[in-house]
Amino acid sequence: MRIGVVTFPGSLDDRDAARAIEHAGGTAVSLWHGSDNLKEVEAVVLPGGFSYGDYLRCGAIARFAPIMSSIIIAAEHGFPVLGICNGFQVLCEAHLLPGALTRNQGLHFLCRDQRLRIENNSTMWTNGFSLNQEVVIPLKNGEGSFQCDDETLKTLESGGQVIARYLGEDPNGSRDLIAGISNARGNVVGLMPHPEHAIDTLTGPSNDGLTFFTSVLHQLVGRA
Amino acid sequence: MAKIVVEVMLKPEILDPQGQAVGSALPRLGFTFATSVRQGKRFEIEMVGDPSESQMADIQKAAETLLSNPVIETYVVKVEK
Amino acid sequence: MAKIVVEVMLKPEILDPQGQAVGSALPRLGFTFATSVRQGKRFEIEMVGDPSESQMADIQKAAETLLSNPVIETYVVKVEK
Amino acid sequence: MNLDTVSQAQIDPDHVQPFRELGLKDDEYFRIKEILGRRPTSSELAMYSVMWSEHCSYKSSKVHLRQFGEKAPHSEALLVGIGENAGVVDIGQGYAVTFKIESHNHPSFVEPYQGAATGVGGIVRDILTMGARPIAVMDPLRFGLAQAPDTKRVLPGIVAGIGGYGNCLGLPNIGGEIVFDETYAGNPLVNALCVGVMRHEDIKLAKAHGTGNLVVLFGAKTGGDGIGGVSVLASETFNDAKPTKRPSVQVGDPFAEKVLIECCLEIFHEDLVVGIQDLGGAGLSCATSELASAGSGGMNIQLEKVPLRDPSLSPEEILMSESQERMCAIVEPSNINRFLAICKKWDVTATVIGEVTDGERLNITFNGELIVHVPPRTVAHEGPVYNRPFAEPDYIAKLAASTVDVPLPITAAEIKDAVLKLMASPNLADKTWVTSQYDRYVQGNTILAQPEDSGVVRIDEQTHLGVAISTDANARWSYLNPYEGAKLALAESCRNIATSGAKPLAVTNCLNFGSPEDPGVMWQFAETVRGLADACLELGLPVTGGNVSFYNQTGTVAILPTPVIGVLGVIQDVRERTPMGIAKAGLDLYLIGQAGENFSGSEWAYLHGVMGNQAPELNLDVEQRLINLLLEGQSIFESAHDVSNGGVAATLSEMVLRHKIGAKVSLENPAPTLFAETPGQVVVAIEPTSTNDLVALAGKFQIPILRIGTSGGENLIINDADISLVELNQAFTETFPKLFG
Ligand SMILES: Nc1ncnc2c1ncn2[C@@H]1O[C@H](COP(=O)(O)OP(=O)(O)O)[C@@H](O)[C@H]1O
Ligand SMILES: [Mg+2]
Repeated sequence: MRIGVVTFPGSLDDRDAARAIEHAGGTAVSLWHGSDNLKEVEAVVLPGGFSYGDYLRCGAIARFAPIMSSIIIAAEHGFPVLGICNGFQVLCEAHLLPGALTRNQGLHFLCRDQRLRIENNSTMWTNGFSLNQEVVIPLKNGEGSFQCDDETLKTLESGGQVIARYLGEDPNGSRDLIAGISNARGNVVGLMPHPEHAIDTLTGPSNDGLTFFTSVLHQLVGRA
Repeated sequence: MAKIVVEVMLKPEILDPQGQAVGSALPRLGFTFATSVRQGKRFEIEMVGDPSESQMADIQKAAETLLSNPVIETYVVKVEK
Repeated sequence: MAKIVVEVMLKPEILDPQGQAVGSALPRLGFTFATSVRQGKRFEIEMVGDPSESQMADIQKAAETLLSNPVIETYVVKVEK
Repeated sequence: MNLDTVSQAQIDPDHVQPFRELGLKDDEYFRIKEILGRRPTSSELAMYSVMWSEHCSYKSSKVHLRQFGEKAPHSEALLVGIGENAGVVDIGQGYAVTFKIESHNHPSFVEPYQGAATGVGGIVRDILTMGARPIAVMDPLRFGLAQAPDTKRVLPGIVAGIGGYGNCLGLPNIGGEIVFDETYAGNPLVNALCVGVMRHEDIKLAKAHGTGNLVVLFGAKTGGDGIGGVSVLASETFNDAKPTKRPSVQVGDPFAEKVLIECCLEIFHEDLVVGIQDLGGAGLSCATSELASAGSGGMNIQLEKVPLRDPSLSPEEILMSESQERMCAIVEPSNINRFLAICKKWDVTATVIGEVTDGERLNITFNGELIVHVPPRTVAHEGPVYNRPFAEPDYIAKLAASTVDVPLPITAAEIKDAVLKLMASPNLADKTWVTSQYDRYVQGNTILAQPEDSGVVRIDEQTHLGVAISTDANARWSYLNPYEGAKLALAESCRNIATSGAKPLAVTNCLNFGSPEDPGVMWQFAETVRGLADACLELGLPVTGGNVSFYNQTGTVAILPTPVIGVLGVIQDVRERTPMGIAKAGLDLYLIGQAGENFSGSEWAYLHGVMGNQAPELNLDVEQRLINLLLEGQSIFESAHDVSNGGVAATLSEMVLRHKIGAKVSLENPAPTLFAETPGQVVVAIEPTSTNDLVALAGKFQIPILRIGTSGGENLIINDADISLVELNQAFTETFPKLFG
């Protein structure tokens, strides 16, 4: 199973996302922001980092990259896309996901091992979790506060689009402690914490993050 | 040579932790004049000559798509001089 | 109820990576109007009634000490309405 | 514009030049005239003045630093030694590692965020320049008193700057130090360490070889950053206009640097450069003169080709600009198209600004006019050398004769109080407020990071090879005895490495001192270098590079002498690393090493306003045996944590708080054992079944061991003092948030 990882100028966790895909049993394929060629991958990860320095707004400039036009079209047809941290921000800027990610309430960059509850295990990227499973995954960002209007929030909550919520002390002021959401169809998922940094206990606080990657591989195999 | 100014502010219903932090720092420094503070962005764009009508349309479009995020922000475009 | 606006911009000789990033993104999106872009901050401060003279002095002082960093930035204070 | 050219300088030899304003002494100016056989042009004067500054020429420290070469132990690991941008060591399996610390103290006081940010940017470029991929950073910091209002301005800004820049580059921050002392008020220390890795064959040097090869400037455009000083020349040349306003602070653009890193690595990968140099202090002046000086011939530069951010810059200012995120490469003409193509891919501006010649001069022209015509070695490598007078300052004898009078807690209640007070003190309190602003995960190879004894990163995912790095300085001991202080810092750093399970391999350092013109400070410096060189020789570790920062003082008050020592170690299998925290109940706790009773320079004495009289005695032979014991015993240690600031009390507290698993400890002589900071000690946790192995190791290496307790429970119990972990944790963690919000 070929899964693409996009590199924008300023992407940082692209190699880590590729490593996680390989650990999960997939084949990671590097995709360059400046080309619209998806290289026949079957899913895409938009990795963490500071695309274009995160100047202006996080993800605001990256969303206009040529690769994004292909991803937007594919995503609208049910193609699986996972945006991690900066990738989540790009997905919101591209309007593939509702809402926006804004400055952490504490105004600092925050790096910590974060407890989460998985609240939807039917998306392409979370089907390997049990419902309400608690996991620990590193969170590291300066602008991770999920914001949206009341209407959108209601839709997200009632439609089961909140896929993960922060547990314990509120890290950043996100509405309803939202850590990750999906689109209505469940193929596009955005997640603020970094599952690619929780693939083994040697380099991360747990291996809980691996399930995001095995989930999509499982899904793709099932579909094929 | 005209200067275009684009002012971008968070919508009132969106949490503004930066503005809040300033708002609570002020009284600590003995400044009591403010009842609320919001923080936004200001872009100064230089261009050659005065903007034509189609350029103005472009500027509006850039402000709406790139310089601001309509999900959380509002913008105002001003032409100076 | 008056609104005070404080505009803070980097001094012209100071590198502005944010403005630069916007400046080089615009033409990639087909917007060719800009010759240069600088990005700064905008504070909207609400207060009760119009500012007295001593309050204006306070606002100036806050702008200089808290809202801007005189080492690299300049500011302008405006009273709206 | 009135361009001061070489021919102009020949016509009016008596033209008065502002050399003193530029920091040159009369005799230095005279020497420049001698070298050139005429007065320098204003551009030449600018170059000499900055390259002959203390910062660039090491004129006060050179005579002492030579000892690192003279006393250097034989080391097969050393691939590139002192003199290049950073030293390089062989860690096996074909990998080479480069690491270095540098200071950015003064700029960080003026503008904490940008000063610290550009400090990180600068050291990362030094590592990149060697041909390496930067893989981690560390940040040893010193501040004035934690409660002081200015510390509330300086600390958050510096921390945000280090995080802002390092996080955006994608470099995990794996350790550092934060120490408060009032001598750093008005002069905080921001030292930044970077480590990078490459294959042996990829090592690059800062040398301009090959007549006809091209000089390429690439990266950010040149602006007026950091040239406040040379504006006096600009105003001279533009005598009609007023001096332009030039910022003396540099502003960093981490995104530009991130792109520059990837661009350089791709260029290195295709082997497209003959030599390369980063632009740091003294900008193009430094890069061109150093490249030419280390090369085989001369160099011609056409300065008007330099891409400018600010078109009003004069040639002197272009030469002097410290704009960040720039590099200078020597490229063969046949490779230039490919080189430029890679730059284009990464959107990096690259411009050919000159070529290597077979002459002996560095010639710089501006629109065809010759403005610099100098022998490059005289600028870059043959600056003035001073033998500054030094003498033991009076305070040494005075302190040596004083008695160390600190209260010793005796009763259970006193011991409990003392532990809580100590662990809440800013120097020992939990630093999460700071370190959570740093990304420690990025690159996915971080095995250990703060608050562990050393940072450990994996180098090879298949073979599990890794490196460990620790930085240490105990400035109070250095104040009491700079010779011993340097040795103690090195010993502590090595101990940290070995405690984590790695073998010490090489040393870097950043020597932060007051004014070298003060004989007392100069003595502190000389003694420090002597101590460090002696200790490195004894432990068999080469010094691979470093940095000297003088003039760290507020008025006439110098900072405590602060030699920050960085040690690099190798660990063959990172899965075997030893973490510091106690992870389960039922383990036996041992104190390895001999407890002592000297409170001088300790945190406990400091809390009582006492400096002490004598730095503790250090026996490097014992330290070496302890290191060997730790390495050989690695597999039996469930956890290990060395004894340093705060003594055994702090060591135990930190071990139990890591995973909130308590311990019950009994000590015969609690007060000195807990609070004296005797070197050569480590607390380890082992399975009771490993007892015989530990005893055998202790016998083999002749190191005393003492069983002091067992792990388990929800309290730290020391004799009759019973401290709940909740209470201890609260004391430990609330200090920083309370101070800094
Ligand atoms: N305290 C020191 N110990 C060992 N080497 C040092 C020390 N200070 C400076 N050096 C070495 O002197 C050389 C010049 O240093 P520096 O000018 O700071 O280099 P750069 O400009 O590349 O940062 C480098 O090789 C550096 O490692
Ligand atoms: Mg260098």
